[in-house]
Amino acid sequence: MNLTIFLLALFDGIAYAALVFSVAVGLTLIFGVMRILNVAHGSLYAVGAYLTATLTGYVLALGFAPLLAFPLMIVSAVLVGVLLGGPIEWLLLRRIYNKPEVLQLLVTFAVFMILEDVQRLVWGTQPYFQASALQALGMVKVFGVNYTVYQLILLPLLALTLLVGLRFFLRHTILGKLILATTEDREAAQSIGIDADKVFLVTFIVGAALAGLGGALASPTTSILPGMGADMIVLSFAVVATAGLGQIEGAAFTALLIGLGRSFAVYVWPETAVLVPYLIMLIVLLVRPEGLFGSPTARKI
Amino acid sequence: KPAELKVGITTFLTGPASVFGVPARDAAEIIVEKLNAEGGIGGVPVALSFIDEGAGAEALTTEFRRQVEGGAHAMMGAISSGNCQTLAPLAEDLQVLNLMWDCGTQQIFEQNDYKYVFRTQANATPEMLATVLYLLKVKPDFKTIAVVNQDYAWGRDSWQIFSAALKALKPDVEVVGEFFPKFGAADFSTEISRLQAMQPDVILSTSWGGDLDTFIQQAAQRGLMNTSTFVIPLAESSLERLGSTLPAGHIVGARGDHYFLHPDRRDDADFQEFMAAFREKTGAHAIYPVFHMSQALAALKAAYEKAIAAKGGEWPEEDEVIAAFEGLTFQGLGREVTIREDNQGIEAQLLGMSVQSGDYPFATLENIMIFDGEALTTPVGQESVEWVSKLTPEYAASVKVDTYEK
Amino acid sequence: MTFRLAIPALLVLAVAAIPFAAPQLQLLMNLALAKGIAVVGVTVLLRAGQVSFGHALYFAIAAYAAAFLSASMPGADLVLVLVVAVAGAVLSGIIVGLFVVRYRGIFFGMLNLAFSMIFWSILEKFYHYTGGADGIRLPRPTVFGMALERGPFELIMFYLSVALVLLLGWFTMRWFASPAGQIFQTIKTNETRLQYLGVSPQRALLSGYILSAALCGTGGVIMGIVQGVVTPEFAWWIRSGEMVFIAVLGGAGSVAGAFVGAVIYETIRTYASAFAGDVWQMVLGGFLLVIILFAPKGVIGIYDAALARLTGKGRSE
Amino acid sequence: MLELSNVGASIGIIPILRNLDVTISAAETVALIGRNGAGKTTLLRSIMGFTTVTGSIRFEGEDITGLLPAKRPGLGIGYAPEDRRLFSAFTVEENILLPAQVAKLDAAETKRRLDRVYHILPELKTMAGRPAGNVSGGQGKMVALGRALMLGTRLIMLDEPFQGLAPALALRYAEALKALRDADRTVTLIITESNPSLLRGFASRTLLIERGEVSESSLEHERTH
Amino acid sequence: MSEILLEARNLQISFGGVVAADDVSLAIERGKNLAIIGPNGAGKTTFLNICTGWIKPTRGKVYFEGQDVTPLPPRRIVRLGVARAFQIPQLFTEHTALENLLISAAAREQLRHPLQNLHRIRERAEMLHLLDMVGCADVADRLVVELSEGQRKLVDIAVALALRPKLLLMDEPTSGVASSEKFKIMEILVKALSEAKVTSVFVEHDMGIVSRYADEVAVWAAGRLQMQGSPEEILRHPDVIRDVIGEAV
Ligand SMILES: Nc1ncnc2c1ncn2[C@@H]1O[C@H](COP(=O)(O)OP(=O)(O)OP(=O)(O)O)[C@@H](O)[C@H]1O
Ligand SMILES: Nc1ncnc2c1ncn2[C@@H]1O[C@H](COP(=O)(O)OP(=O)(O)OP(=O)(O)O)[C@@H](O)[C@H]1O
Ligand SMILES: [Mg+2]
Ligand SMILES: [Mg+2]
Repeated sequence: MNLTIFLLALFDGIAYAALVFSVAVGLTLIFGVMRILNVAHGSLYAVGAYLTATLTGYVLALGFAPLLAFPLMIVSAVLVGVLLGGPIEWLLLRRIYNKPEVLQLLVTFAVFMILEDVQRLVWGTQPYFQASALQALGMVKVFGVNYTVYQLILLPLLALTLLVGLRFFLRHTILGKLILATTEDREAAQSIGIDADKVFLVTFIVGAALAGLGGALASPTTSILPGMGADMIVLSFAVVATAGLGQIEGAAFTALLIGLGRSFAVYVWPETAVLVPYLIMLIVLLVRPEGLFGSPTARKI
Repeated sequence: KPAELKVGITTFLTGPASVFGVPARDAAEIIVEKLNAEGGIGGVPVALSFIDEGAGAEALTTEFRRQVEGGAHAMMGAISSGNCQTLAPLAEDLQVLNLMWDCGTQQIFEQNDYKYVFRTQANATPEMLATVLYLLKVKPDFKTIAVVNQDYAWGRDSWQIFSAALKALKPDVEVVGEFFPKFGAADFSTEISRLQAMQPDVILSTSWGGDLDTFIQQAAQRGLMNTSTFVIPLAESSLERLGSTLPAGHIVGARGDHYFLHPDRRDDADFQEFMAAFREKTGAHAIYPVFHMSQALAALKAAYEKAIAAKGGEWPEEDEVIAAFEGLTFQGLGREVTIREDNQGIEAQLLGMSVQSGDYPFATLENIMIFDGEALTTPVGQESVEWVSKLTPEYAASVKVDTYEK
Repeated sequence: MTFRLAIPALLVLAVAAIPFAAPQLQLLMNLALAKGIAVVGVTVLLRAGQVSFGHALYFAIAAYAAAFLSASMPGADLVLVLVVAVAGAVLSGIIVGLFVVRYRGIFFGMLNLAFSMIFWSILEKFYHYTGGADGIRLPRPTVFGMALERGPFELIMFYLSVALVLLLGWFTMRWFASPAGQIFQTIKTNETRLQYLGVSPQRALLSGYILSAALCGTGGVIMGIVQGVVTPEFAWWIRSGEMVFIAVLGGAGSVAGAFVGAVIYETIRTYASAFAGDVWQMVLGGFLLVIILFAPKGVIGIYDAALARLTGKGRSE
Repeated sequence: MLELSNVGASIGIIPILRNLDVTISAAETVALIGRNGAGKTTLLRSIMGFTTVTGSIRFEGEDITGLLPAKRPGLGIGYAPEDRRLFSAFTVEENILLPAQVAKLDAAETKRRLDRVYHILPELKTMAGRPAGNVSGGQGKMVALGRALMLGTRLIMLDEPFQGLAPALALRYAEALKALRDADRTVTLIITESNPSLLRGFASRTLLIERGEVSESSLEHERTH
Repeated sequence: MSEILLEARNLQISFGGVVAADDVSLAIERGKNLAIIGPNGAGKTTFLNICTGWIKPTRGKVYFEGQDVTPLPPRRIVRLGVARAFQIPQLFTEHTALENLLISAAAREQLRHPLQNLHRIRERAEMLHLLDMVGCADVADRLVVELSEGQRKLVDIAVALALRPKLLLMDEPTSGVASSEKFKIMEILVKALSEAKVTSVFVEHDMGIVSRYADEVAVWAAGRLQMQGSPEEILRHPDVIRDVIGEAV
């Protein structure tokens, strides 16, 4: 492997990692705060992508500039968060916070199944493609290989912004603190006046919107079709577990490992590319049973 | 004489393969509606019921059985070759007529003898062989090839046949890269970077559906399609969705002679009538599974009519219908298809070169060739890969082909 | 008390009568029973508070072991096939188990997922041996030396499944009530105390894990034999998810619930996919939501509550 | 100030408290005593809204029976649960400050209250920067106590606040609480305690809970040994 | 015949800046009841944690019956005959009080038979008796989640006792237990311990209990073992009165 190839693999890895992170971060947030492994995340991701493609297609058909696709991504993400995330938390999850965790998982699984069919009813079975956002930014040529600016530069930058922003939000804002407190102990949080219901609702909406944003960001790079969510969930789950419970930085680092692992696998030993996320997870957990950035939770005795 | 002829059809209504399954179902409904309006088969109306292959093997077999035991006269299964492998022996045990209407695996009849199971279209071998022949005809002196196929049975099998044929017919070609990204992969960026660095003359991909769309879109965006010729044997089913993305000059196949502008058939009244009806119902142009569905239904009709005729106008027993399939010839929306003694259908293969002519908001085909199916199909009793590997460069010239400039 | 037992007994009799009373349901029921046995495996782990997203692994390993055995030994006997298949599941359960019992919660779930997905990829990758995505055929084994037609063979499989359901269900329930089973279940609430009783939580979890692998394996091999073909889909994560799904539908932690849940699930899925092909997932998802929100103890919970009302006494706890 | 009429409380379907009629007037200090499992904790949690109650609870004339638990601290109720329930992700000081931040108190007021807490519980100051998850059992009780004091401007409810504290500390805190109460004649205190001697001469009233019912009692009767 | 059952030598551990054990050396004789007292955060629980292998000291060793148990995990030490009741009760919350004890007995006897019923084991009567001893007979069939804090503490002690240990470590056994019961329960407990020749170590804040039931008292402060002696002399020591007790008992 010469240096050029090495660098190419590096670029591909980073671009892919950025996408993986922006999809997995919402799941990490919801899991970190609510301890719910949100299977419906995959559907929210898919709906985010569909919405973006549809809205963009509609707006372009009216003759607007392709750059408008970017604000539409945000719009779609917010719509997903508010119109889907809100009701899911409010109507379903809220009723079962005091029930075993596996039930919460299954509620989201049921929602996932329902949303899969809803997507098909709304958008049909034919793949969608809407790449105006990506085309609007053009290409860069590196070592004779074309990369899209969108994937090579914009996505990594956005991922970084998300990382820093969320970190700041959770660690350094009051709302972030309230979220962390509620996470640890709902009742104790309520007894110091935190409206735990609202905190969870907001968190879930934000997490769902991030899922939608992941889909929106992915939408110009890929075909949008039934079943796309299922794939993403498994990958995001792997990221969440490898990262350590709810660790946003861990998720970023894991995404990077997965991205680089996959691209180097494609260059060196393509047959193993599919296995990369699982192998990384196995190896990381073997060395660090609490995940990359997790810390052992000792029981108070 | 039954009150209605009950036919059960398995097709993907959910999951990624519903890109094929749903248009096929729509086509079946259109065809049968027209058929029944014209008096059905031998005066008996046809009643369809559909089973979702996407619901998993258990639900599929259970429901398949339930329909058979509930009195279905004929079954049509399946799209996925895995499901064909499951349903074929089941149909045989249940002694029910089963038409494999879409699955491509060549193994079924090469490894087993079936009495009740027929395939009303070609299989992977003629499909790949025709593709190789077309490639050799239009781009005789390419040196290098890379493959990007889906990582599952079809992707692997089709590459095995294709590469065996290529090696036999043009031994000097070098395979510079083999990629099998996972089924349903959403991102091919890395593969594309790699391919750009390699610069193969030809890139083969037998992918379909969203995978193919994504691959083509990403390859086109990044200029890979300007430097390599793509051979995409299933791309006929993606043409409309790809719109203006697919550039001119790439080799497109259709898993048979299936094309909504079929050069032989485009002016036929029944063809045009169907295409109009299909567009009206679905808003899209017909793709190959629609043709496959038309062939399966045509086969059913032809067999029953043949059996009725043989019985002097009386309604035939099941055995008599089965017997009628021997050497049966029928025509769906493509050219005529014949059922061979091993129950395999002989079907012509159509390929062409993409062109953005401006007639449609998507690429159409030019330089179309239709290969005769007989010579492409593995002889009865032989094994495909073995047979293909023994072909010689002279064979290529011997296959009968019709070429259409426009 | 007699009343409490009467209904399950009637249900078992009803199931046993299916091949004669309603033969079109026989296959459906047989698949449901096979799945039910596998679901009991998942139920076992739920009792220890662990959710595995990868138990389809053992389901698939047993099925493939059976298929490979039948391929290399045409006409192998049914009993041999079953024993070898379950032994394969148990053996892999021990190997994987030794590794995963160190983990809890999501890590446990995800590691199991990882193993099952790796196995799944192997099945797809080594297609020369495994038949790839299309899988391999699992020809009918002989039964005590006799090669049977589909009809009688399926009848035998059906009653074998019913017998296994009763036997394994009974065993699992007894094991739950036994000291070892109870110790296993304390993993859910307090491992610190467990350690301070001189017990290794890892070892306690491993014992249940192996049992669960054996149960999943039994379900898998029956499924494979009845279907006559095994595919990588046997190891796919959705199937693992489905097992958890059924376990909760029936009543998380309940052995009887696993079977009842499997029957209900299979029935809904089959009929929904036949009569509402477009929206069967929605129907199933909606059904699950209703169960979780209004009867979180599952179908068995509903049964218990109804019984309590019928017999006029509220449950004491 | 606090009026419970005909209050019953159950956890799940199990009734724990029955037909309680209790009136506590402003600036009272009430000792709540009873055997283990008598329902002391349940009563406090009911006032906080964590159980399903029947009957009615009025706080300063307002019916709060159906009020969301999270809204009650805003009325000036500080509650230190029996089992500490600290937020281990935060430091000791952050734990104490959090209620003030939730209530959106201004900086000066927050500082004033924090100073008061440190004045009453000086040990907290030395561990202010340590993660709350790591403090010892007794230290944790102190933090919980401090956190309750931040909010309790009208009513402070302490569930066994001195449990697990070394007697020297417990005595000092009891004194400090007494001083607090004497200085600020508007606060009402409800304290459950299994060591009533600490509250002697401090509690103005003693309530005994037995079999889910409340009766007036006196601390003097309670000393058995 | 003063045989040493447990001996700690030069234990050292600190967490961040906090020194929780500073050169602690202590020997406990078989058959004695040792009380540990000291201000909060002095390191009392930490000492029990080290003795049972929950925390590994950075320096120093623990010997039980002459065997070096420092590197062993808790469960191995428990099997040697050390049982522990916790400051924060550690129970199987979804089991009943009685089941908690039965499981303890099953662990002690290493019952493995897969078809035996936990409720029918031979030790059941013994366990019911233990529950009665700690005054919890009436909640035997209640799930632990449904118990009050004080009840849990008592059940926790019974669970430890069910192991029939040689050495019983109790972390504040009576805190949270109503004062009307405290003495009654301690009375029965100590009697049972001495009958069974169990050595005990208990951390305690109630000096009434200490003076009555301890043979010996050790005083902790800031991670150090400050002094050790008979209850009479320790509880009268002015430093102890100032730092721990607050007033003379
Ligand atoms: N989650 C629960 N489910 C059922 N019963 C419960 C639950 N929590 C508490 N109880 C019961 O309610 C009664 C009162 O409990 P509570 O905690 O109020 O007692 P307490 O007076 O505070 O006792 P202690 O002094 O031991 O803390 C107890 O008998 C207990 O068993
Ligand atoms: N795991 C830990 N991490 C960090 N600090 C710890 C840890 N465990 C204990 N400490 C600290 O060590 C010191 C001793 O704690 P320990 O629990 O032994 O005190 P204690 O004497 O039992 O006090 P109490 O009477 O309040 O229970 C305390 O200051 C405590 O904060
Ligand atoms: Mg209490
Ligand atoms: Mg302590």
